[in-house]
Amino acid sequence: MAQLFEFEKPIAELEHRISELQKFSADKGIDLSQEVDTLEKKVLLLKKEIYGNLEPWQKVQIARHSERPNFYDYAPLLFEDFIELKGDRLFADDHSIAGGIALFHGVPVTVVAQVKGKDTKENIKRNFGMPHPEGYRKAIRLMDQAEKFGRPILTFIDTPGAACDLGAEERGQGEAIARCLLAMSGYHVPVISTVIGEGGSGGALALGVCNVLLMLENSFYSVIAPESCASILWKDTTKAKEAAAALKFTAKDLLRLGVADELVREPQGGAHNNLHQTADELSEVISKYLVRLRSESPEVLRETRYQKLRKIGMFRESAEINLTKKLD
Amino acid sequence: MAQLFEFEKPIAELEHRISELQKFSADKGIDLSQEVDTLEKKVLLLKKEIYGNLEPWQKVQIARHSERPNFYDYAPLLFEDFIELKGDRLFADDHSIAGGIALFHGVPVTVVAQVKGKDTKENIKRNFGMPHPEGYRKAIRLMDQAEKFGRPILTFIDTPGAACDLGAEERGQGEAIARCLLAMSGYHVPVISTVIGEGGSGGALALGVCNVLLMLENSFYSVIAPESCASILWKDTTKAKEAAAALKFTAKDLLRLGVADELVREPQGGAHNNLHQTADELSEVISKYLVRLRSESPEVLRETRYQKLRKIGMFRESAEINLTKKLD
Amino acid sequence: MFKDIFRKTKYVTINSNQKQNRSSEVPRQEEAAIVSKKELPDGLWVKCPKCGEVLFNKNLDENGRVCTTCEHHFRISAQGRLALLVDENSFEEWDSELNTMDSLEFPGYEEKLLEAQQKSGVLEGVVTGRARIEGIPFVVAINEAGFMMGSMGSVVGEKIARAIERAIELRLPVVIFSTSGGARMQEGILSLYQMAKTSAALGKLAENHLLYISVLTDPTFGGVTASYASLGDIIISEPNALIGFTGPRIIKQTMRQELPTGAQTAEFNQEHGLIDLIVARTQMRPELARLLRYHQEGAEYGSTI
Amino acid sequence: MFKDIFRKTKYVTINSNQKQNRSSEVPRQEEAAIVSKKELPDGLWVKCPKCGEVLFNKNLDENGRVCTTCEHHFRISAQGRLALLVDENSFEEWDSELNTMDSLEFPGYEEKLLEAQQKSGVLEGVVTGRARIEGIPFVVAINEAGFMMGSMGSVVGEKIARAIERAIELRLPVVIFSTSGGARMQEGILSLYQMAKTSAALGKLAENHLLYISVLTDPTFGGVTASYASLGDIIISEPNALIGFTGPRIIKQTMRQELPTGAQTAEFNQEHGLIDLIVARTQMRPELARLLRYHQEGAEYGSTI
Ligand SMILES: [Zn+2]
Ligand SMILES: [Zn+2]
Repeated sequence: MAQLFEFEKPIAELEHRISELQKFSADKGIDLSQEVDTLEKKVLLLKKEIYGNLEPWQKVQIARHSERPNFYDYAPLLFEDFIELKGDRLFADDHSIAGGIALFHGVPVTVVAQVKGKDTKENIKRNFGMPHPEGYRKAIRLMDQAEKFGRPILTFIDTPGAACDLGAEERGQGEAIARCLLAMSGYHVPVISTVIGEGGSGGALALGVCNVLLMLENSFYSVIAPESCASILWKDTTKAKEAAAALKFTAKDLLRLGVADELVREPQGGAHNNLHQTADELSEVISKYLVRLRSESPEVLRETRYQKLRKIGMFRESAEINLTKKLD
Repeated sequence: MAQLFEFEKPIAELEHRISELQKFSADKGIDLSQEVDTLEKKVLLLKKEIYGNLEPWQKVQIARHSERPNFYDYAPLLFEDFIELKGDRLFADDHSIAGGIALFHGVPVTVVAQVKGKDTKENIKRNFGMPHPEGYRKAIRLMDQAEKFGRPILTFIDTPGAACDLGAEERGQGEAIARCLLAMSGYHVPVISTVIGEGGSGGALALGVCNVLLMLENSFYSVIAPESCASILWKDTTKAKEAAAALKFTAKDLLRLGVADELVREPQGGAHNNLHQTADELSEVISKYLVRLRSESPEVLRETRYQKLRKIGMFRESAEINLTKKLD
Repeated sequence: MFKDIFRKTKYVTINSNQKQNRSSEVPRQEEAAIVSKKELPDGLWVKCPKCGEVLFNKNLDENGRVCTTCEHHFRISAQGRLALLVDENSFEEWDSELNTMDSLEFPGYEEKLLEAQQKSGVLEGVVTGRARIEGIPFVVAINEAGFMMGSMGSVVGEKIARAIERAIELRLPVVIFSTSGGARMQEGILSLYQMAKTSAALGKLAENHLLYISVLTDPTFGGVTASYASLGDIIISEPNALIGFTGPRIIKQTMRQELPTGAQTAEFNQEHGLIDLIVARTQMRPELARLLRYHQEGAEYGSTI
Repeated sequence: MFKDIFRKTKYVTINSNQKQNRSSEVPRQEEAAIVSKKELPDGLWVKCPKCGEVLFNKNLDENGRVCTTCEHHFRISAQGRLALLVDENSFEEWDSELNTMDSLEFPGYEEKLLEAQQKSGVLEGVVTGRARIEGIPFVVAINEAGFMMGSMGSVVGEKIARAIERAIELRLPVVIFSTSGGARMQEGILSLYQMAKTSAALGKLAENHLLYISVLTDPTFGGVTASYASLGDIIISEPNALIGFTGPRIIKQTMRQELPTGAQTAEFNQEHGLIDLIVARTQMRPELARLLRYHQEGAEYGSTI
């Protein structure tokens, strides 16, 4: 069974009581169906109540769930075929970014995705989903080919952030991410990005310059990890919950801020509770947008992507400072 | 005084006798001007004889002379200004390839050159003029900018070959050279390459895809080092002299084979005997071709470069085998 | 479209003389506060954090705030850099009225902004406009380290993007001086996407075959390194500036990895192929002039070819 | 223009049936000579150099000359590869009459050529033409290891360049199988520039948005690695093939550097980011079919989007 979060325990307790009642009823031959029925209704209500009102921090926990489906889980369900292509042709093949050519609803597309591991061994191989410069350079190489051959690009974002070690610095982590941003902004093919789990700052953004940004319901996409934010703001990493609320990084927030285009529904409790259902939902939404984008001309695709970026941000055009609050 | 080659010793001996005669004449007050005169004429003849009929192997020795001028010697004489730009933006700055923006006869040009060291310390820094993949990738980066800004490209070839160590293999030496060839073949700006010393196989060729190939009189440009060739052919590296003759790699050979466009004269005995004269000669020849090329359209520059490459090679269009020699 | 998120507040106009008048004196920077006020009379003297020499502040200003003993480059304000860099009276500021709003209602952000504005005398973390060096026109943007460490929020991103777009209209080259801790967390995802916005604008500039020179100054990190700062056709750094993606403290904390001496300096970055030129502040003006000149469109150069 | 260098000699026509008839049986390669003829009856059996298993030659042929025990990939002739790879009767050979001349009068070259031609039954080190895989048309070039180790002289370069140019005319993708020791020294600078010629042709192909798949097979080194072999949009290798720029013996000699175990294998190259896919010979046909299909222009795919 999947790992339980604190906020899920009331549900689990009720469900446990139901199964005890059922067992008791079976053992003793006593009819408790009415009690069970009542409790089951209560569970449904409770689930709706809890899962329908998840706080940002709870979504962070779901997005980081050890059993949260990763790209390799979705790939066989989303694509009729997927050929993984490797390497940046410069230095190494980075296992925290996977990419290649896939067949999506019969259409060849280029796919690039960040991939976290599911266990310690895999996480070491994939550097916990934190790409090095070679990962981003592989992404550029593959996406450049999509541009060359007129293939739509689908990216999948799922990373705590870019690798932050000496090697990453030596090989130009900043340069690699910046080149990704520049490259993606210039393509004449449709680009659809989906945050499937964690969208951690610049390392995530590197795959997020798109015509359409989708977010799974319990994913988040943030300029900084809530723990780091709490540490800077309140010198207290345990206040990550408060930081999570302040950062406005849930799918709903990003829709409201004009950054995300659509929220993709997850099964109650999160994608890990029903991979197939999530994949179906995701497939349908991506397909819907891909149909639309494929009807646009290359120049329009490029220019609308640029205009989408251009509009992100809020400011006012007046050199006035706010009077409602004042420094002493 | 510059290092003397075996074939230069008769000249040196004569010159030594002249100076002895002059000293004797001065010491003893005896007039030997006629004898000196005769000897000096003999020296002139001898020099003409020797330097005018250098064998390929002797040119190899001159091209590899420890005091042979390298790119950094020529740069201040060829250019009114030179701004060296560094790095491949990926991994490292390679000191065996220098590049940047220079002002040549008042025209901004992009310059890329292989550079050997002049002493052991510098040679270690410059890996004996043998570039790693990062050197070729720096070259591509700088030349791509020349294309972007419409600047002519001047390359200077002077390398025993590309680096041949594990690091070079790991970082894709073959890929880096191949990308150089591909990139240079596609530019719409004039490309003039000059072999100023040693042109060692693929590592040299990487900077040699050009509209005009110039060769200094005593330079050579070969598919393989004569020593390696001798070792393969005759299992005997001391037969490098014979291999040098067989490989047809001197400036004159390459003119005859349709690969080089012009031979740039060197002072008697080689460029190291008069750097300024060599630089003047080189400047004049490059300038002559640059004027011509700058009058061509971008598309013509690209296409004529392609056609120049397309024509290199000799073959016959008949599936006949040679009868004059026959295997038993 | 963002109106529903606007907050209803009242504004007054800040006196903007301070930021718009160019002064030939180089304004001082917080870094001077390194000098203990107990040891030295207020503001007249400053102690070099590198060599320890006590310097007369006026002399330091006259030398572009570069230590006359060890050549340590003190941090410098955007206005100070302009004064050192561009032809007199050639600077025309753009979008100076662009102002930040607390779009996420982020805890403490309004106070921080007010404090930064009052302390620095500027509205935001970047100054943009057009200017000339040795007569050559170009578009310039300079991060202001004194304003929340030059961090990039909506206004910084927007001003830089607008400056680049105007450079395309005017067919002028762009020079950006970076000093930044990265994206500004108080504007959340909106800050993050300024990286994409500025990079995309530079993509258009490149497509138009216009030169972009990125000048890195101490410190340049995070989202700025991972966007416009790394995209120069030519990348220049001031000597010894610290430049990287992740800050050394975070690398140490998260990776338990001690960085070698000299890591993330300009020189380290150059060795790793990431920087074209290291240019001392005192040489920046002639060096930029050379580079701008050689990229001038239709320039004559008195060419003999 | 090269007429003055031509040598006056007489020619006769070689019987080219051998090279033009496609056989469904996979021709054997020199490598089989590894098996001592004293131990095993002539040609019927072959010993695997990797696992030591003694294999029935006919079985080995039927398995694409891949060891049935350890999957060691024996070297294979160009004709053998064609037989395994392309749709029956779909191969149309191009430029089969292109023949080499001893342009530099290089010591021993004519003898070497004659020997190679007589031994291999082909004229030169590459076969080019058009063919189909699962009905999809493409242009193919295959190096012939049996001909002077697939080294690249004027003919190899010219045939590859012509094939690429014809692919552009026909708007077809190109697949090149490399096996080569590098540039052929007996043709000096002319060989060297075949690297540039083939790379330039691939540049034109790329400009025309046509797919190029490079398949590396054991061994691929030198001037071939440093030109067409490394320029694939997609680079595939057979398992365990040795691939590099400088051969291990030369690295050892010149650098006094012992290569680590597994260096320069396909797997090593993939780890270092240089190869997309490692595909067993028995899977090559369906794998190429997939890739070619997804790059077909105007293909329908029964698309639902
Ligand atoms: Zn100092
Ligand atoms: Zn075996």
